[in-house]
Amino acid sequence: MKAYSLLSLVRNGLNYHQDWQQAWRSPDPKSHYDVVIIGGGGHGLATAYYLAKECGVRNVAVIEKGWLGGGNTGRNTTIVRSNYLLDESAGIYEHAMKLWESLSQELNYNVMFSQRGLLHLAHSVHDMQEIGRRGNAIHLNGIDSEFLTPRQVKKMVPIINLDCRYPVMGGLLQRRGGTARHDAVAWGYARGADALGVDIIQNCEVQGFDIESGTVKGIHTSRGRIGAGKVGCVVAGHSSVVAEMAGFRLPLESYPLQALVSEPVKPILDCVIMSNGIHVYVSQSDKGELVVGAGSDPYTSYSQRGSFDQIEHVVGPLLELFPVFSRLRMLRQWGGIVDVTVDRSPIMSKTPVNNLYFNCGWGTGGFKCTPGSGHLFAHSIAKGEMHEKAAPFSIDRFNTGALIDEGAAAAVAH
Amino acid sequence: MAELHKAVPTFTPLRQKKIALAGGELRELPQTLKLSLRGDAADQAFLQAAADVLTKAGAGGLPIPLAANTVSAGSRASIFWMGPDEWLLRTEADALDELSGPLSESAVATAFEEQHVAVVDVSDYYTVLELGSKHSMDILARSCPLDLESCFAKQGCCAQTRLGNAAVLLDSDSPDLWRIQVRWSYAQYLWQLLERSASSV
Amino acid sequence: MFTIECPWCGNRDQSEFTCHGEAHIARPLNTESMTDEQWGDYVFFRKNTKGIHYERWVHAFGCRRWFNAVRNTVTDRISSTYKPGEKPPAN
Amino acid sequence: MNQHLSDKSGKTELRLAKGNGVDTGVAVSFTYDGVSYQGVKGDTLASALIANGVRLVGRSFKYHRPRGIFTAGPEEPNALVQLGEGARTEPNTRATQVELFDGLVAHSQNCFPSVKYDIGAVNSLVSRFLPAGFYYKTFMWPASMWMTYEKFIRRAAGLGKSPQQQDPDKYEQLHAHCEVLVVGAGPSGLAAAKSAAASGKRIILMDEQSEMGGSLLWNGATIEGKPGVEWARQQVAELKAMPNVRVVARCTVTSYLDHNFIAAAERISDHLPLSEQERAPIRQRFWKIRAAQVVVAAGSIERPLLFADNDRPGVMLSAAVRTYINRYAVLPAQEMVVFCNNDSAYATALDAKRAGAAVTVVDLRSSEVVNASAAATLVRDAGVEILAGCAIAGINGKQQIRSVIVQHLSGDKRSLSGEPREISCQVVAVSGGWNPTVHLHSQARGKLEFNNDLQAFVAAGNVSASDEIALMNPHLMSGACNGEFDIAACLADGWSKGLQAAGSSADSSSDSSEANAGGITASAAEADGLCSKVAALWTVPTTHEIGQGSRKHFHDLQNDVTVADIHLAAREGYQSVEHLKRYTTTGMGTDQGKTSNVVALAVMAELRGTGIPEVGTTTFRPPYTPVTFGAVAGQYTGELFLQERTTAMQPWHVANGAVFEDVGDWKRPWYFPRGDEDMHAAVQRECLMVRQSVGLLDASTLGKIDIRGRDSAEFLNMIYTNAWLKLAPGKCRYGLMLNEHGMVFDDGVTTCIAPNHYHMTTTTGGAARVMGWLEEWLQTEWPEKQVYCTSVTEQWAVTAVNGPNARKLLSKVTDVPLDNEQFPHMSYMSATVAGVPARIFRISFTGELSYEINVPARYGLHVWESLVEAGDEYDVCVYGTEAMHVLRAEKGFIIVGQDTDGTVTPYDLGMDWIVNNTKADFLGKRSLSRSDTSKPDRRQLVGILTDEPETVLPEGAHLVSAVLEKPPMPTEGHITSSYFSPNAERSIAMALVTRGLSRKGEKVTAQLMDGRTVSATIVDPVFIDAKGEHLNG
Ligand SMILES: Cc1cc2nc3c(=O)[nH]c(=O)nc-3n(C[C@H](O)[C@H](O)[C@H](O)COP(=O)(O)OP(=O)(O)OC[C@H]3O[C@@H](n4cnc5c(N)ncnc54)[C@H](O)[C@@H]3O)c2cc1C
Ligand SMILES: NC(=O)c1ccc[n+]([C@@H]2O[C@H](COP(=O)([O-])OP(=O)(O)OC[C@H]3O[C@@H](n4cnc5c(N)ncnc54)[C@H](O)[C@@H]3O)[C@@H](O)[C@H]2O)c1
Ligand SMILES: Cc1cc2nc3c(=O)[nH]c(=O)nc-3n(C[C@H](O)[C@H](O)[C@H](O)COP(=O)(O)O)c2cc1C
Ligand SMILES: [Zn+2]
Repeated sequence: MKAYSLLSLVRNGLNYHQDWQQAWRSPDPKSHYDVVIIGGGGHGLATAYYLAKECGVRNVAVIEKGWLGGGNTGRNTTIVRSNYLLDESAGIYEHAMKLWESLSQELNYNVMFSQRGLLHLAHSVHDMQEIGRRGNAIHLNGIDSEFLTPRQVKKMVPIINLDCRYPVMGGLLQRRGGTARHDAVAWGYARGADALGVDIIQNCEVQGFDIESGTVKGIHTSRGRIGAGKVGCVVAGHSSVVAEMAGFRLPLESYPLQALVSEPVKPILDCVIMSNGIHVYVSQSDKGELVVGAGSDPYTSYSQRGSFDQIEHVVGPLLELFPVFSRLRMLRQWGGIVDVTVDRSPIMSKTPVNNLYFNCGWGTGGFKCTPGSGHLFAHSIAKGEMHEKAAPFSIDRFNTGALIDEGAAAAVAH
Repeated sequence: MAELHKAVPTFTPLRQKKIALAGGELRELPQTLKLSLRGDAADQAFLQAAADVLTKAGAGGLPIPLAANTVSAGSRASIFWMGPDEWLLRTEADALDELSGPLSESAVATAFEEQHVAVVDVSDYYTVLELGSKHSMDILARSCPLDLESCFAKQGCCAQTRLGNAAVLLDSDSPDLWRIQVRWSYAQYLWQLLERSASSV
Repeated sequence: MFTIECPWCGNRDQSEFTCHGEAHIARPLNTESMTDEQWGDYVFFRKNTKGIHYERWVHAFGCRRWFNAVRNTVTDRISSTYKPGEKPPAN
Repeated sequence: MNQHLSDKSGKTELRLAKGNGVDTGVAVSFTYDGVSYQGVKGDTLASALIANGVRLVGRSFKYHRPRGIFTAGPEEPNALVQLGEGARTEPNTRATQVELFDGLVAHSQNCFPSVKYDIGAVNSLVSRFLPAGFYYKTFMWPASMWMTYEKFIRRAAGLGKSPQQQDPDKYEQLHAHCEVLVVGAGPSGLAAAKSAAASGKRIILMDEQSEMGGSLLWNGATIEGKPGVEWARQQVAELKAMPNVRVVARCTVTSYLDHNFIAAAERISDHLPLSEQERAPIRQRFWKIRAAQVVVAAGSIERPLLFADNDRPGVMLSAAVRTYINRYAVLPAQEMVVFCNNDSAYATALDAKRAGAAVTVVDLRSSEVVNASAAATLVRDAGVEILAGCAIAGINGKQQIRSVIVQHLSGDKRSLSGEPREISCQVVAVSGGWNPTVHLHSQARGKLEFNNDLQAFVAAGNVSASDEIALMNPHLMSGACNGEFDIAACLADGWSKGLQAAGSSADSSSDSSEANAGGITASAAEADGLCSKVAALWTVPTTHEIGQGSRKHFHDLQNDVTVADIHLAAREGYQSVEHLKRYTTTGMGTDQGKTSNVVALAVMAELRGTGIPEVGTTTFRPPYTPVTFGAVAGQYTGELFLQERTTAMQPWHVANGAVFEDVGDWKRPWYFPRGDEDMHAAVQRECLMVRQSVGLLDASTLGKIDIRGRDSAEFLNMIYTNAWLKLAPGKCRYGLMLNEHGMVFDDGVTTCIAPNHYHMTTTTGGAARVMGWLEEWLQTEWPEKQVYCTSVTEQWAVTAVNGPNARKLLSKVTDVPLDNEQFPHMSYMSATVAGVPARIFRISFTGELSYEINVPARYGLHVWESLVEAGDEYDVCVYGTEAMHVLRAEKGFIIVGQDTDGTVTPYDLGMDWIVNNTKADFLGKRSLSRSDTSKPDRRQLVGILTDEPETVLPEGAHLVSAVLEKPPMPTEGHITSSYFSPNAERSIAMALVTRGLSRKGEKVTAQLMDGRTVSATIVDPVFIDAKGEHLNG
């Protein structure tokens, strides 16, 4: 892999950009890989990258049914934070945050990780109690967190309407939180993995498993059978579908989750705003659009689009919090399919099938953990034992009751 | 209760506010008696008992509506279909004094003896607004997802639906004149919504 | 944004309804004798069907009745609705 | 230079005498970039600017290249302006869609200090180092610098500026229902609306322009012997006169969503002078339409050609030039070159020539093809030179075209040859063919197929009868948007689609287009050739290899994406259309690539050596054109954003200075400050007064459910964790509800009013949830149970009378005995209070002697006031939710949602007594015995007393097992409730602590965020009256 650098850019500029290499190859699948990763989203690609980079497993393929990064990785609102309430969650998300902080250099691909600060607003006494608890928990986990008064909120975000339907009573700020360029994350990992010998096979759908006496031996795809020593499945919204191919069910449901962008404008919002009380989250991309996250529909769907209800239900709150945006225009809305567990925490786990591992259930908030999830999952697959940080997220917890209930505990999304 | 109600000040959520609209007005109607009635529509004894109690109260001739989205409207009271086993009896305001005794929760409940029914006084759970305007349909259409023209093509229709965030029960005498029943705590919101809607037709 | 045929009230806008997930999950009667796995299956594990899905809706802003719908989760087309207790239509 | 062009009447050198859509006799003045100009009535900002010779209107996104007006419609990528000022300013507005009004103010954007001298244009100088995706390759060193680089990148991007003030205008939503919605009022849409309307069914016809007629406003067609414009006006008038038809202009159908839900944005006041805009009740209306059938007659959008420097101000789509001439009476330039690959541009040449311009046509197609074209012949006969087999090799002039260089195309069309010829001109009218506007069809998930004649995507013709999408989103494509470009055919298509949509079958016996068109005859303007003979030449060669010289071939003008960028993307492996789009950002601008997408696909197809259909399109998503957030939100902003619910006693609370707290939708009195008390002082006083004498709380917001029927007790027994079968009439009982996960989700007191009749109370926030929970079980799981539930929350106004003097106070206004024997704790009586019928529940959330008085809401205020008055002699205190919270905490009563969080079982709360394990079952029971849920080291609710009685721990503070120098420090729980208790005369707190219940008496340490530590002791969470003696008064 030829490295990207300012110099290479200048050299190629002078050479009319004729010499850039392919970021990744498009190889034909081999008949057998030591590890096959199903799903070419950020998590799958990161898993393959770390398998090759850190675990010495180089005979790896990533099988993607469409174009890489075309799942939720390509359609999320790019919010990155690690200020989770529960210790188990803080463990993985902060693990990811540390990787984010040097990811561009690690991948030699600028993922535009922007630590512009992420501000949760509190709009009621109950919200204040919630951020109080979470802020303290995060702090004690060694993760940065700050409480802001309404005045400090206003100073940071002058256009905010503090006196909205549920007045802003305070805020919880994670300065290290922010956004990243979602597509670049997928591409950067793909390029990195490819350079380490990983085969990335696009337009190849997994349609079944080869399972012999309880152990996975390979997969059936739209491009034929591919043998595999181990298989890691990281297909987000489609996890239940793939699990069914392997003969088991997951504690998941797949919902449409939508987002929208405004037309681009000059910088007006410098941090990420999340409000659970008013129900909106919004940031401004480097290109200038407001990126606004809507809610998920209450019905399951695989159609990558949702109800217009959800769009209205986020635009109203957006204007309640930012009345100055009323004359801006919505440019585009879209949906993704998110796989949601009851406790709003992911699953990284062994399964009833030997050598078949699942990484799913990231729901509405897994982009931020892309590096962490890939890293932990790679180490777990390589070793055959779940990494200690991943271990609490096993499927078993739904039987024992050891839920990691971020939803109930904090009622916070994303 | 009829006597008591005269002795002390009562009020409605909107205090019988009104505003003028083109060709009519928006107003809150005076308080009426409202009873929620639950029972088995397939049970003749239940239907008979219901008919009897109404006749006895002097609001006879009102059949229990068995078709969804319909109302049996009389001059003194109306019975609305609310669900397959649920109805709402609502008296007219000017018949309140006479009917509130014979149609009180306890009087009606006793009429059903051992049957599995529920009779619950919900007079104050709701209030009723009246929307009268030559633009009534347009005003409602601003916040109502229901196809009012089709749903109210015939006489004797009613519908539960939403106006903005408020769950409402609608019935109408003509395309211009509508009654909107809403929960007490949503009355103020609904008023603002209708007032706002009327301002732009 | 669906229109949904309430088995009682007729065709109505989706905004009058709320969805309550997979239908026909009977609550077990022998809860005490179930294993943790069996109980966990009942509480948490779902078919999450891609394709024809049977699900429950309630007409929240209308007659407030629960009913079932058959929806294709790929297209989101609702092919039929039916009352609780009725047999799901063959699809 | 510009002002001299216009005199007071709005007449300029470029202004023609007459146009179909303008009144050249009425001047309209406006300012652009601080200079005043005159336009005429009917102008758009774009047509007025062109009339005034203003060609440079903006700077491009990335390279800040000078850009001019490119189109005459919604597809405009370049001419985006900052419209208006102050609170009404609006960024990124297409000048081509802004109707001119007196006093309009507009500014160019994305340039500093001005559009002419723009510093950002340095990007253009280094553009060779800024190819697609360059930022992924750089700005990485040193890592810490990215945030600085980013700041500059952000500033350079972004186009216009957001308003900084609150929008003074109002918006609204409107629901509509129809049998047929017709989108687009060109010839095809008008015909469809007419034929559908005859059915008498409800028809809505929408068009986004100020005037209906679509292409008839400029294409010179003749229909039924009249000019097309006149025919259109007549149709519109006739349609408007029909009671079953709604005709809505200035209304863009933005979104085609499932189940034929269609959204449209109508602009109501944007075109009015400011003074009228201010008076307008609403600015924009957002239509939410349910249509049984939709006829999409949205026309087509012209494509550009990809030639060198094709972004220079003065390059315009050919039909736009024609529109400016015929509709707006503006000649875009005195000298023009028409550059095309199909016949449809010849009409432009003829119209421009007739309007007085010097015109040359450059046609990429060979002489043989051109010579065979009737349109070309007509144009040549009119004295226009046609250079067939030629191409524009480059443009001279940066901020405005001065001339073009024309050369012959080589046989393989990959290079140029022959002597370059320079042709002087200010405008180049380009046509690369037409794309049917399939956006709405695609939004509706309709399939596309590639039409080789048109070299464009059209809606797939064969849809099977069982196609689920077609069944769900039934619609018909008509006219140009169906790939039909002949005027007569468009009319016929519209007419028959209208009939079909309305369910009236077309006259199938006759297949002549006339009969199908309802007898409408039509002919196109002279020289109006069809675009079907398109030469599929996408990239026009220039003097150097693509991307290897100074001349750029732009396809996405707004996002500054060039053919070289597509080459680069292909080279680097970003070959899927979706990667291409995201890597180069092509099609991601405010125009969503309306002019650029298909040509980009074509270039990629060429590079990949496949057909365009194999490359595929990106996903069409709503909205068709951007729609203001204001319109989407409609009336639901400000006071209508979310309902504020209030109780019957609200007027009293307001009159008596209550400070309110939001609890769900409700506004509840938080505390009632007296004099200049602050919150703390007021709450402390309220808490003392209640325990010392008596206090009143408005408890009306608690959820209330009336439960009746033979199986009610059994039902309650399943719903609650404790036993309910033996509750006698007149008795009350407290209960906890669990979800099936075994976690507490609501609590409250339920009373047996009479046999088989119960009155349940729930938390304020949980009321709807609990009602739903009960109904769900009854209706879906236990339909055989004879139980009816009725919500009665608002039926009853509730006053809680608490305190040692409660009995005395109440006895003044009621007729029932209140002594402990006849009316003991946890019992109920029906009574008369203050002259009205009441239900009195003797239950207590303070631990004091307490009665909760329920009266029909109409009497709520009266009873409240009567109690306040009766309490005067006891110095009664009216208190709010905060004092309520303190008072209950003093007794260790939980608040669900504060002391629990959805992960807490009754055992965790130390409430084993409320779980009746001898019951065979209750909801959630089985979950309590799962291995993790029943393990001993769970977090459990306890009381906490700080060593320093004055120190009040912050809620949310954590307890640590060991204080370390700095985090991470493992925590073992957190404070859920914490107050200064005036009655205990010290701080009190509750906390969920690991194994807390077995650790009473143990020391713990709270570690605060500011570094302080607070030492405390785990205790029983009952801080006063441990024996419960107060209950009896
Ligand atoms: C609108 C929206 C907003 C969001 N906002 C945020 C946010 O702000 N912050 C945040 O942290 N998270 C957010 N998320 C969640 C986040 O996007 C996801 O959790 C995360 O991207 C999941 O990554 P992934 O790699 O696991 O899945 P994906 O990117 O979805 O990748 C899974 C891949 O598997 C492929 N696949 C599926 N089935 C098969 C098969 N049978 N064979 C082969 N391949 C298959 C798919 O094509 C897909 O490419 C948001 C999600 C959405 C939809
Ligand atoms: N010579 C050619 O090859 C050629 C090429 C293009 C067009 N034409 C001519 O174009 C005409 C086609 O007629 P037609 O009726 O199909 O189209 P049209 O272009 O005349 O009318 C389409 C109308 O739809 C409106 N519209 C588009 N999208 C909309 C939306 N989302 N919401 C609201 N309104 C929307 C437009 O404003 C326009 O008025 C014919 O006159 C034909 O001759 C000819
Ligand atoms: C963070 C983010 C920013 C986006 N910005 C834009 C944008 O500026 N312009 C645009 O057209 N689409 C933008 N999109 C939306 C994409 O075009 C696209 O809709 C989304 O990736 C989903 O893919 P799909 O619509 O192809 O299904 C953005 C998406 C994301 C996730
Ligand atoms: Zn219904």
